[in-house]
Amino acid sequence: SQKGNSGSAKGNELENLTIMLDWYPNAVHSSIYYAKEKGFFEDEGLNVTIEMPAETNDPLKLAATGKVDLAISYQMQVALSRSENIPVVSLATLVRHSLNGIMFKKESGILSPKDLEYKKVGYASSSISEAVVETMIKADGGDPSKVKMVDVGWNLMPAIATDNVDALTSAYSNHEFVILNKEGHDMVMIPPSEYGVPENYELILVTGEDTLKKKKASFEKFWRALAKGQEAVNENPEEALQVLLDHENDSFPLDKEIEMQSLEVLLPLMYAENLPFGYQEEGSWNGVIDWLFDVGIIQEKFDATEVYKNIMPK
Amino acid sequence: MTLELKDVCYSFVNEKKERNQVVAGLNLTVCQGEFVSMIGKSGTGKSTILRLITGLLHPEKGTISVNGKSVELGDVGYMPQRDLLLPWRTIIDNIMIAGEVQKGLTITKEKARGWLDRVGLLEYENALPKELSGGMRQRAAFVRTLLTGKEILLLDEPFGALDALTKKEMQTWLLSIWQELDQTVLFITHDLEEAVYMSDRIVLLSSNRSLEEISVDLPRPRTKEMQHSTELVRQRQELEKKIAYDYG
Amino acid sequence: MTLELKDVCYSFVNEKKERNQVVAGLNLTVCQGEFVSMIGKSGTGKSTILRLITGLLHPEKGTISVNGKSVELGDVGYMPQRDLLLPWRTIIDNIMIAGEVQKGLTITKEKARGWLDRVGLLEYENALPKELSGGMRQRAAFVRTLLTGKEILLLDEPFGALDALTKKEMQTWLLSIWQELDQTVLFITHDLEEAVYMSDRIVLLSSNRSLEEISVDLPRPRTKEMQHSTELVRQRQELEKKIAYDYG
Amino acid sequence: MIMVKKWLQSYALFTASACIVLLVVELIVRQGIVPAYIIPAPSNVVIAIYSNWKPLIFIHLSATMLEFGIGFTISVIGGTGLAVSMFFSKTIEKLMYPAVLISQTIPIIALSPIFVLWFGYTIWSKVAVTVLISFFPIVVGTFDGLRSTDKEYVELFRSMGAKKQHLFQKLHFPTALPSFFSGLKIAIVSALIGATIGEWLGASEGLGYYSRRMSGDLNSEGVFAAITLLSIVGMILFGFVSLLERRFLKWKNV
Amino acid sequence: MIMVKKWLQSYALFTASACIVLLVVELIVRQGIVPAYIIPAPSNVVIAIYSNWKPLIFIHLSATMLEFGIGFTISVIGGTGLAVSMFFSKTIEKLMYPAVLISQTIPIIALSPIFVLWFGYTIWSKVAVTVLISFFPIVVGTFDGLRSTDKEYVELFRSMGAKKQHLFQKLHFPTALPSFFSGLKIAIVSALIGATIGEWLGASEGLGYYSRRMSGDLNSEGVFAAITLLSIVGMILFGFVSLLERRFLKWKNV
Ligand SMILES: Nc1ncnc2c1ncn2[C@@H]1O[C@H](COP(=O)(O)OP(=O)(O)OP(=O)(O)O)[C@@H](O)[C@H]1O
Ligand SMILES: Nc1ncnc2c1ncn2[C@@H]1O[C@H](COP(=O)(O)OP(=O)(O)OP(=O)(O)O)[C@@H](O)[C@H]1O
Ligand SMILES: [Mg+2]
Ligand SMILES: [Mg+2]
Repeated sequence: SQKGNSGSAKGNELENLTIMLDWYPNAVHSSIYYAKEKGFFEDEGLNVTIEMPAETNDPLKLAATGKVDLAISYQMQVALSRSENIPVVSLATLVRHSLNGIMFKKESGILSPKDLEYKKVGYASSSISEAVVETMIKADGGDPSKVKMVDVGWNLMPAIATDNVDALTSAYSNHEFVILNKEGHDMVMIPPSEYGVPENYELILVTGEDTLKKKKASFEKFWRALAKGQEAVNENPEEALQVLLDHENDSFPLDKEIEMQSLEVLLPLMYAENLPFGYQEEGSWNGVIDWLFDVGIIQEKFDATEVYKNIMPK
Repeated sequence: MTLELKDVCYSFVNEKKERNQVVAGLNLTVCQGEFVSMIGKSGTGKSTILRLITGLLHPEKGTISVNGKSVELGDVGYMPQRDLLLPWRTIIDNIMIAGEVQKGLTITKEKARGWLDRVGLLEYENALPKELSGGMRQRAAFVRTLLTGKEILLLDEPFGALDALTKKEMQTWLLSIWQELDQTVLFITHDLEEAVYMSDRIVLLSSNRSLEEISVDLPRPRTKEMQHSTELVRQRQELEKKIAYDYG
Repeated sequence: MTLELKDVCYSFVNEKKERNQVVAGLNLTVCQGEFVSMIGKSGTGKSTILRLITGLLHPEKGTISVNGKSVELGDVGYMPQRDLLLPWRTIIDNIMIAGEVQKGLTITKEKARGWLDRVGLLEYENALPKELSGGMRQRAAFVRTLLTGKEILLLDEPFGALDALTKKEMQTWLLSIWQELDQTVLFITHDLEEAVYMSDRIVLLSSNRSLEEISVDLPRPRTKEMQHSTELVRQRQELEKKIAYDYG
Repeated sequence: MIMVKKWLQSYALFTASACIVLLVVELIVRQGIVPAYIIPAPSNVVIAIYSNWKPLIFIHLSATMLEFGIGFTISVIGGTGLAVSMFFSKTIEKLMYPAVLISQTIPIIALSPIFVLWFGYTIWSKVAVTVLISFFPIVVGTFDGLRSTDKEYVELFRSMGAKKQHLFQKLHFPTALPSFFSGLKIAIVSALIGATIGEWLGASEGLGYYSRRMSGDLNSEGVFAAITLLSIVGMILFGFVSLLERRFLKWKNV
Repeated sequence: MIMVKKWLQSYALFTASACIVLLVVELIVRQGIVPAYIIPAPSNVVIAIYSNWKPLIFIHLSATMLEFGIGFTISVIGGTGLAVSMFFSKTIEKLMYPAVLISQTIPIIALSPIFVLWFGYTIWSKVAVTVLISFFPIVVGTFDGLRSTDKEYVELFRSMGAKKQHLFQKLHFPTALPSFFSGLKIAIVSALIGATIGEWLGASEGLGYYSRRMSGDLNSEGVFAAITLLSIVGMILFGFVSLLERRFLKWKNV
């Protein structure tokens, strides 16, 4: 590897940073692994440790307590954390668009959200997923109370693959959708933004309020390195992915085909025209906050600038 | 019911595969209605012989038969040397156990209580075994054996833990039952007086595994008074001498 | 070591809170070097008295003292009525147990083997208790008690499961040890001859909880021959008569 | 009444210590030493239970209890049944013991897709997890208990001509009870956990579902409300088995 | 060699049945009756193990075994220690039994942030889960075993002036062994599962982590490769405890 092939003179003074992923390593995290492998973090004087969570909400809580410096989480979840007094701040977005949506087999005959009436929809425990489905059905002129929602726990894919539910939400266009298609199911996906749910940043980089005060400068360095990694990924996805695969390959046989497709889905969703990579806009945050308030998940609106601070120059 | 042992051999084999031949070529017949006592030094194999007769152990060689038929489990009434009362059952439930496991045998509570009364344990019918003294437990085990209602009884030191007086009561009682029901009894005891008083015949098991038979010359029925008769004392002394010579 | 019981009372209380007064106002003294036998009908409280003396049970009333000092656990050597050999230990390990739990007592393997040999169990030193006959187990338990090395011995029917001959061997052996070590012995037995042969004094426990003392008039040392002496037989018969009258 | 008083007396120390611990936690959380989204203040958990008690008890607790009830019953019947069969037949023992053992070494989560395939999101998937988790302690307890019978007693019974069935009923069964109850105490607690884990495989009610859902909504009070109820129920169930045990093994303590 | 042969003979039936079951599964999967991403063809599982055996064994299995080893050791020492203290002191019993019980009624995953907060992503969070899961059977087994001593033997020992410590060593301890081993057999299997569950709380190696990770990718061969290894290890561990048990309780079977 080319690790530390430049600027390694200050190698013994590297500052330690930990980042907790939202889930196990996959294509979304290519930039992080690429930056680490290529020594971009070291060049910035950072030694980055990557952790994986037990539960999708652990990264948020642990970032808030300062147990990890950085974490990857979801915009909606971070907005919700405000109302639960969990002091986290979003620093940047990794995926600017929703990966979530309603997903079903083509043969199910479902065409739009209102067709879900009298059907079973599987979701992973959270009120937000439920609200997404409700909003979409309402927007489509259907009656959300006629949908049977099933919390399918850890088993999103098996739930629909075995026809125990008719549709899925909380499943991602870059992961479940790709895998299910590969397994021979002809899947269709409806993005929530088409039916009344505000477009949102699916994955964002967060930290604890206190941590931010202490390590703002380091986070800026971190982001510079990460953005560099992301650029490389964007320019040469195949090679970047190989870095991730190689890193994982000594213990896990990741499916290259799936990860490549996943990355292809992701890349366009990670950039916005005229904005630097990762830059967050107040409008997006306000949209999410308003919607969460409207569907009753948060009881009070709050100022969006409390939850996000961009760490990159515009 | 006649009990017949022919050329019976038995060995215990321990972990290290060492054989301990305990019964070697034993021949013994106990006729219908006979009362035979077995005496012998500790560890000569008396209890083992009873376990062989019940069918719990199988002879390596030789045959054991009842009325000419090979003996089977459940054919005889057996009172083991240890009382083996079930610790979780009251005394009355302990003695009624045969009625629960033997086909075609019902023991009414009245009957059981009657027999308990006979051995002086009626007030302990609802006590647990551990609330009883050693001798009381032995009497309970004795009653339990009688209640099996078998025609052949194998009794392994049934009165060993009893005081002189209680023992004598039990002896006359056992004799009366035996006579009434015309049972066949093989009886292990260490009390020579008891052996003489109770038996038609005494078999003496020597340490060299050989067996000697001594017939008892006392008239039947044996009355209470005979327990102190000079004739009994004389026969007992004779037996004692024989033993002193034989055991060696 | 003098053992003294003064006005001792004891009751068992069962689940239903019913009291069973087993020992009522008992007075008994066993002097230093004395050999006292206790006889009495089954269930009169002999074993309970021993358990009281060991300190396992505490009298409701009265005092129990050794040399004027209130008795404590571990003061006396106690052989319970049941053999209570630990089923997971070999015989030799069973009899050496006192050396493991008594402070300041060491029992060498040689010593233990020597004593085993004395009771005829040497070839069974490595056998488990369940591989032994009833009488063999009793002998092992007896040796275990002797090896506690106590000056006061409480023996609950130590020879009850032994044949006449083995019993007599054990008796003379016990007497010789007793004399040699100048021990104080309280001995429960159902064998009147044994009581007479062994004791300086016999205490007779009646069903009404009262106690009668009978002194034995045989010279010391008691020889092997005395086991068959007419004097012994006479005293035994006297005792028997007394019992027949008293027990009632 | 007397029983309650006695209970309170014997567990006074525990109750006191528990109160102190809760008080300390309350203080720590209020002082902000541990954030409330990790460990909530006990008072808030009580409030969360109180303000939600109707659905908590009538919907979630009762759903969990139903799963638990069915699963535990199956475990007890099936587990003792298997142990008894294994006791009577070496063939069954050699065949089934390894199979049961394998079932215990498999992380349930890994099996969850199979459960979903077989049972869907019916109550049976939760029951299956409950059974899977609570079965083994009962089998081991009962089987080891049955094997511990004293051979001398067996001989006594056999000498009376007792059939295997009698031997079992009158001797092996009572002998096995202490060990069986040890297994049962472990199993009843596992079964409750089993029901909650089962709910994580997919459910729409139950305390396991509730706790996960609350965790998804970042509501730690809700999570602990469910855990608190589970603990209380678990202790009651355990206490119940202990009572039964004392009742059945009364002869030991007389 | 002789032992292996004997073992093979006595488990021949099981081995045969297992082969048949595997064959049937193979057929079912190949026929497409059950999709391979739910239950993989056994042959493919073997291939998955074979082609990945190095990381599976040297990284994941060894990580899991380390967690298991530390956790189980702590459980055995701590569990017997607690049981012994409870046996000697009613106060400790009344204080600790409910506390241990509560710890058993809590679904661990619901507490994952607390574990992480306390132990971080070190091996100790996995060890903690292992301990939490395997502790209880040992406590119950040992405690119930200690209490089962025959009072007459206790009297015999006390009459010799035996101290509590002697009573324990020479009497209570040997008496408790059968029940202790029952608990131990349950615990050793639970501990293995505990280690895998612990890995779900955050890990980067271990068979539990591996299986969950594979399951997230719907890679059922990978999941079953891990499960297969876990089962084999579980059976070996159980067999080992059973051997120990037979060794220590040899006097029962002579
Ligand atoms: N653990 C106990 N619980 C309740 N009652 C008991 C207990 N032990 C003995 N008893 C009662 O105390 C009385 C005396 O018993 P003890 O064992 O002292 O008699 P014993 O004189 O030794 O009789 P034996 O000659 O039969 O051994 C009996 O009535 C018995 O029922
Ligand atoms: N289960 C067993 N395993 C091995 N050896 C045994 C077993 N039972 C008895 N023995 C041996 O068999 C021999 C005879 O034992 P048995 O119990 O028949 O003697 P016994 O004549 O009844 O003696 P006692 O008068 O002492 O009761 C003894 O040497 C004993 O060690
Ligand atoms: Mg015998
Ligand atoms: Mg007695």
